Amino acid sequence: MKRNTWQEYQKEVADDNYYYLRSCIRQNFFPGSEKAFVKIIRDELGRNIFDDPAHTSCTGIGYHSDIVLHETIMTVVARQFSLMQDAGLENAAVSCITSFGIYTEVLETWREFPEVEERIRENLYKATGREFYKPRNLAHTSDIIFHHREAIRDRAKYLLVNRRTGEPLRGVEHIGCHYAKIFPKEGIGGVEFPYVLAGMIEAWGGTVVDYPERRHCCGFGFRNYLVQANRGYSIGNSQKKLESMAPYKPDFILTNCPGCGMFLDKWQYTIAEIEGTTYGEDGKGIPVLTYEELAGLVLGYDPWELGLQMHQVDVEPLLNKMGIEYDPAAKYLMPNGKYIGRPAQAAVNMGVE
Amino acid sequence: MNYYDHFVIPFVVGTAFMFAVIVWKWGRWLWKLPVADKKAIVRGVFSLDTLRAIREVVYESLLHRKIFRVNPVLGYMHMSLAFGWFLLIAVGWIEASVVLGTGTPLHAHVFFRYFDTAQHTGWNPFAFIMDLLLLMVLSGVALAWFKRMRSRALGMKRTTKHVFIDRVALTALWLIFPLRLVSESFAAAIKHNGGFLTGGLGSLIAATMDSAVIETLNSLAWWLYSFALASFFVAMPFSRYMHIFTEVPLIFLRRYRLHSTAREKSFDNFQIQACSRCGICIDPCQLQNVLNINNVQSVYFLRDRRYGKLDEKVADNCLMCGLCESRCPVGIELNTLRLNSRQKSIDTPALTRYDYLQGIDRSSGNGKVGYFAGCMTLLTPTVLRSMERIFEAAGEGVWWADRDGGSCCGRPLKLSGEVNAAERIMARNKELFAKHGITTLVTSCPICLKVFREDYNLEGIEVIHHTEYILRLVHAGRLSVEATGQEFTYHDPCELGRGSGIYEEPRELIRMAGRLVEPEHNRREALCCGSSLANLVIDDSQQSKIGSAVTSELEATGAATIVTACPLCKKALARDASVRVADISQVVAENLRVAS
Amino acid sequence: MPQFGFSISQPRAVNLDTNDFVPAEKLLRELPELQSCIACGSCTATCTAGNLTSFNFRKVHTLVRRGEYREAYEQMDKCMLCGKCRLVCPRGINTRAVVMKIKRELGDYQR
Amino acid sequence: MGKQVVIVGGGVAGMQAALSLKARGAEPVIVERGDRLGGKVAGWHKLFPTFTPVEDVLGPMLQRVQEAGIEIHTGAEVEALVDGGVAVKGGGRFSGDATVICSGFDVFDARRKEEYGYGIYDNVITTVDLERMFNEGHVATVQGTAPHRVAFLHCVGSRDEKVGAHHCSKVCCITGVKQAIEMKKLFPAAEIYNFYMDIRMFGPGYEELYRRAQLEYNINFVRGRISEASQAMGGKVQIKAEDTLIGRPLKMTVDMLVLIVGMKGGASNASYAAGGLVVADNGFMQPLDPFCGNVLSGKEGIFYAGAVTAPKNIGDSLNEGSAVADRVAEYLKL
Repeated sequence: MKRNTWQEYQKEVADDNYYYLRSCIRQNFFPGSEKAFVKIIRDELGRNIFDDPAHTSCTGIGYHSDIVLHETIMTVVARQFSLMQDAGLENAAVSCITSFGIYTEVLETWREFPEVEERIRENLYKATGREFYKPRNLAHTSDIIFHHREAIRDRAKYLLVNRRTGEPLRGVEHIGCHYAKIFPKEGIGGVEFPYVLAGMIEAWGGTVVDYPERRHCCGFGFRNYLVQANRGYSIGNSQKKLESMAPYKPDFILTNCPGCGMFLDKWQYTIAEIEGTTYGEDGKGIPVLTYEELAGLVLGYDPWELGLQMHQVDVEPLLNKMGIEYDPAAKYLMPNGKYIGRPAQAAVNMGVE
Repeated sequence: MNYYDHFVIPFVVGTAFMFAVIVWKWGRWLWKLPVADKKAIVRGVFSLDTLRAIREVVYESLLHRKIFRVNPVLGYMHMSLAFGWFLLIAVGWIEASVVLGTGTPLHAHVFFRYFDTAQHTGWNPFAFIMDLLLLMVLSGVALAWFKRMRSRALGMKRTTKHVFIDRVALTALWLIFPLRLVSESFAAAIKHNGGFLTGGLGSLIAATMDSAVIETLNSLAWWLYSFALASFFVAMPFSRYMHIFTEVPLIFLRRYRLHSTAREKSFDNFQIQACSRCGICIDPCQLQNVLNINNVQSVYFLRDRRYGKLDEKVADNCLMCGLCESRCPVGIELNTLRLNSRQKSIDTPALTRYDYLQGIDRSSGNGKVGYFAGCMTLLTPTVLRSMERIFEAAGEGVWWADRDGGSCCGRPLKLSGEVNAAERIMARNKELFAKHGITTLVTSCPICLKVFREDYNLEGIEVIHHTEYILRLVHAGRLSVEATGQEFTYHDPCELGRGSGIYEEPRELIRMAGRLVEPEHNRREALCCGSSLANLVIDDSQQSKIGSAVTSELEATGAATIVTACPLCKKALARDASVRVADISQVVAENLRVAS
Repeated sequence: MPQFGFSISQPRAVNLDTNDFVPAEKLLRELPELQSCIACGSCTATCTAGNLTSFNFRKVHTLVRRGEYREAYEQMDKCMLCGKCRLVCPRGINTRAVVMKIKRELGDYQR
Repeated sequence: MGKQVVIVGGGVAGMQAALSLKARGAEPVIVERGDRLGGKVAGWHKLFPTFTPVEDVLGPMLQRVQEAGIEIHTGAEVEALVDGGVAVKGGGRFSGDATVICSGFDVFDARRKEEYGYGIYDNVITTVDLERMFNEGHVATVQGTAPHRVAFLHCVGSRDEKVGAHHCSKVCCITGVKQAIEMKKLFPAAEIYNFYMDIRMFGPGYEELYRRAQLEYNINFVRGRISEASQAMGGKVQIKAEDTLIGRPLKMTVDMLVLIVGMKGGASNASYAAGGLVVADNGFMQPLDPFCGNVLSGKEGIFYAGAVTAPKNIGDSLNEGSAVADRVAEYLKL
């Protein structure tokens, strides 16, 4: 990738004092990621972050599936801001790309139509007796990791470098559509040349592969996945991306959106089952990671504590390349030692122990 | 006496081979004829048609009357060769029978002068006649040589480019008669049995040569003559000379009403192999004389088709204007053969093809007279408007089949070789006509007219072109045309004129409206406008070139208006015309006399 | 194979990297004027068949030129070869020959 | 000594204005910001629609300017309009009895259409770059190979609300056709695709050249704007568009993507506006009216000629160079 990425789209990211807004689905798809985020911010970087048990779903999936009204979701968002106000914080750190898109959209709506904001304030007050202020800084948690990428590198135990050859590992990145496609100025690097994940990969010693369908949607598309009959379209989009990236032989896929990570991972299994195609080395899949998982690996966290065993495509080839020491026998054990069972063998992870 | 000498072997073998091949070919073709054709033959054999056929064989195969009409020199050349040779055989057979008696083998007749046993003293009338005939044939051969070298002198701009087997046969044919002259002269030198020609040459030989030398050369000459005959006979069934014999059964079969159709059948072979490749079809072809395309004319088309080398670029590159067909001395159905050669290669429509026409009826109005404008007429609204005025003036109730867009008639598809597909469209149109109960179907498009008449089998519905219809209205007093001082010239559309035989109706109408000046080529000789749907190959500029050549000829008449009776011709001529181009219906509609 | 209840949708995009241009190029070699089409739509507007059913000659021959033959194969059968389109084409394209060639090259007919 | 006329810009319009004024007895002074006369045309290789080498047009013109003894100041960028003349950067003034502004246009900065990746991806170039390559006599991809597939994209920076350009740059269509033909001549085996929204062939011989591009050079014209480009392997560029004539999206990989960049109002127009002249909505200078006042600014003593008022081709600019001399002569009572 060329060095001269657009400088136009830069973004201010708060350095400390975050109010954490978790993602509904990430906690299921990648259960170790959000835990790792809090750990990195709080323990590694010594920053203040408030993980509020009182906040709720942003209802974004319901909104994009036409079952939650605009008015409703704006009120829900207002309540989250009210909780942030209670915590005395001003910097919203949003874990989910859908939520991030929702928050930016709501704030933009209020900016353009102050009377709507007034109405929402009224709604919230009538419903809960709450008031709120708007965040001073709104960032996606990948923005925050990007912001601290050099600090993480300073603490790195492993780098994105092939231990055997010394070559940088090749990463392809995939940015969630709602990160910057709705409001390009809200994303680092904008929509055409996103740099938020690329910056992490480069900072941590890897190299970013620019492949033709880099900007293409993963295919989640809410209703395209949620309605079973439409899933062929969803998987078709993932396949288009996988086919486009495969010739570059990437060592891993890095995502910042819960849906994208999920689908680029799980659809690899489905495609292999339906038509026998796999896209990684040796007939296996391409490992898919969240940025927290990647940061966690760089910082030397245990892969199973990061939840990497929950991925459909096995991550061991990547761990081996990075030279990460791990206990293969512990992969399917809970921290208390209880066996959680292992999935049936599938084409995308055949032969990995 | 067995009248045998070794030199007769080539002749005997060649003759036997030739007749075997011809019998086998004809037999196979006849055997493969459809049942209906076979029945027609059986019905025809014992009718007057057989006598008519015999007369035609004499007129055409021997005397070449048609070629005489087209070109007397060419006619004489063909007649001297065909009829002369026939008489040589016939008179020679009589002479041999008289001298040698009956029951002698064939070769004894053919080589009679060699086997002649009579003692000759004084003037021999047979020898005189035979020499006269030989001289006549030789004059034909000389003309043929001359034609090869200088065709223009015989009124042909171009002659046919022949294939190898034709050249072999031709060479043999050219050698036969000079060799016969030489052989018979040598025989006459020995036996003194020649006439004024061979006898004279014989005396000269006898006077100048040693008798032993004469004996040797005599033998050699007869061997060569026999070889020449044999070569010709062996090559003949595979060369253009197959036409000599094939034309005969063709004449009979045609008299028995056998015709080629849009689909190939074995009768086509009689037509194809009856082509003598005389090349008369080359000169009139507009593709040749305007566009300089030299390999697609009927003679080449038939040749390529006969030898199984027909390229679709040749088959598809024909205007099917019918000009060559009208000139063909053998009367071969050239358009039909062209058409069915296209059908063979491409016509397998899907079973659901054109199902979309089902139930579509955009017709309007009511009446016993149906009017089918045709696709092209929809692009010439003046014709449509004129017909409206004419119908109105005549007080005719009309059912408008396609004024608001209708189906195609199917002929363009047929012309493109998709006969089966065309029939699917025709069936839908027939349903429509039947549904609306019309008794007369008028069309403005000669292309539609032809297909309605020839392929639709519209029982109870009379199909006429608007020229015929308008004239009828005039004759019935329902319409009258005001005379003007204008001058008109008329372009005969191919499909209307040569295609449907309608020449006089439009002329009669024009004369009512003004003065008619005929262009150089008219009626059966009329030129094609170039936009014919039958040609799938030539491009736009080529079409326009042909069109402007025709337009120039029409403009040369000095007439103020070029009249035609086909929307396609109208558009083609108007492209390049500096005078007005109008349809016949326009001329009538504009000059309707108000009923008093 | 597990039953997923759906299959992988194929992209609708015309892929000029993978399409086979051999038949299209042959067509254009024989009828080069087709390249001068300016997509005015006259052919389609005047089309006898197109006024009776959904048939768009302009679109079909454009598809063929892009190497998309399957749709063309199905579509060209609707044409009646009446030749009106040829009369209205401002670029003088021998449209009937285009129809015939597309059908022949695309295997509509058994040769 | 005749009356002095300051001519801002030494492109074809400026030179023609100077020549015509000189012939009428005025003393024109050309103030040119670049280091040579000739303007944008000087960077071109061959001219549409005749493929005439630029030297054949500019050469004789420069010679005539020289022979006429016209005063020329290069490297002088006008900073402001002042009473009776212009002030240039770094100090200095040129005064005259009239001023003719012929400062032309700016080429659209293709980087602003970031979805095409100009300046980011290999082998995404502009028409200006391609002309430079033609001039250098070496057209090749960044990898040094001969292109097998080239796509031209019309209307980059023209007719595009997203970059604030509602106007048509007029000459790009024919430029795209000209360059496509030149590429085909250089690389006969290459496939050339031109992606267009409308083909606007306004000049004599233009439509004919378009037709030749189709018929003789087998250039493929696809109606549809490229929506995005991305880098593919080996320096190729993957492009996506809709073929609007078949109503289907289309994608392909090309060795070279040429962006046919449009014209926009010159950056110096702002300083004219500061001097009391009117800049039109499209960023070009607003002449008094598009008819008889097409070379008048509306302000006494200040005139326009050439592409400073709207996208124009060379012929139009030359005509205005002559026309403006008429109006200046009238004004100065020459």
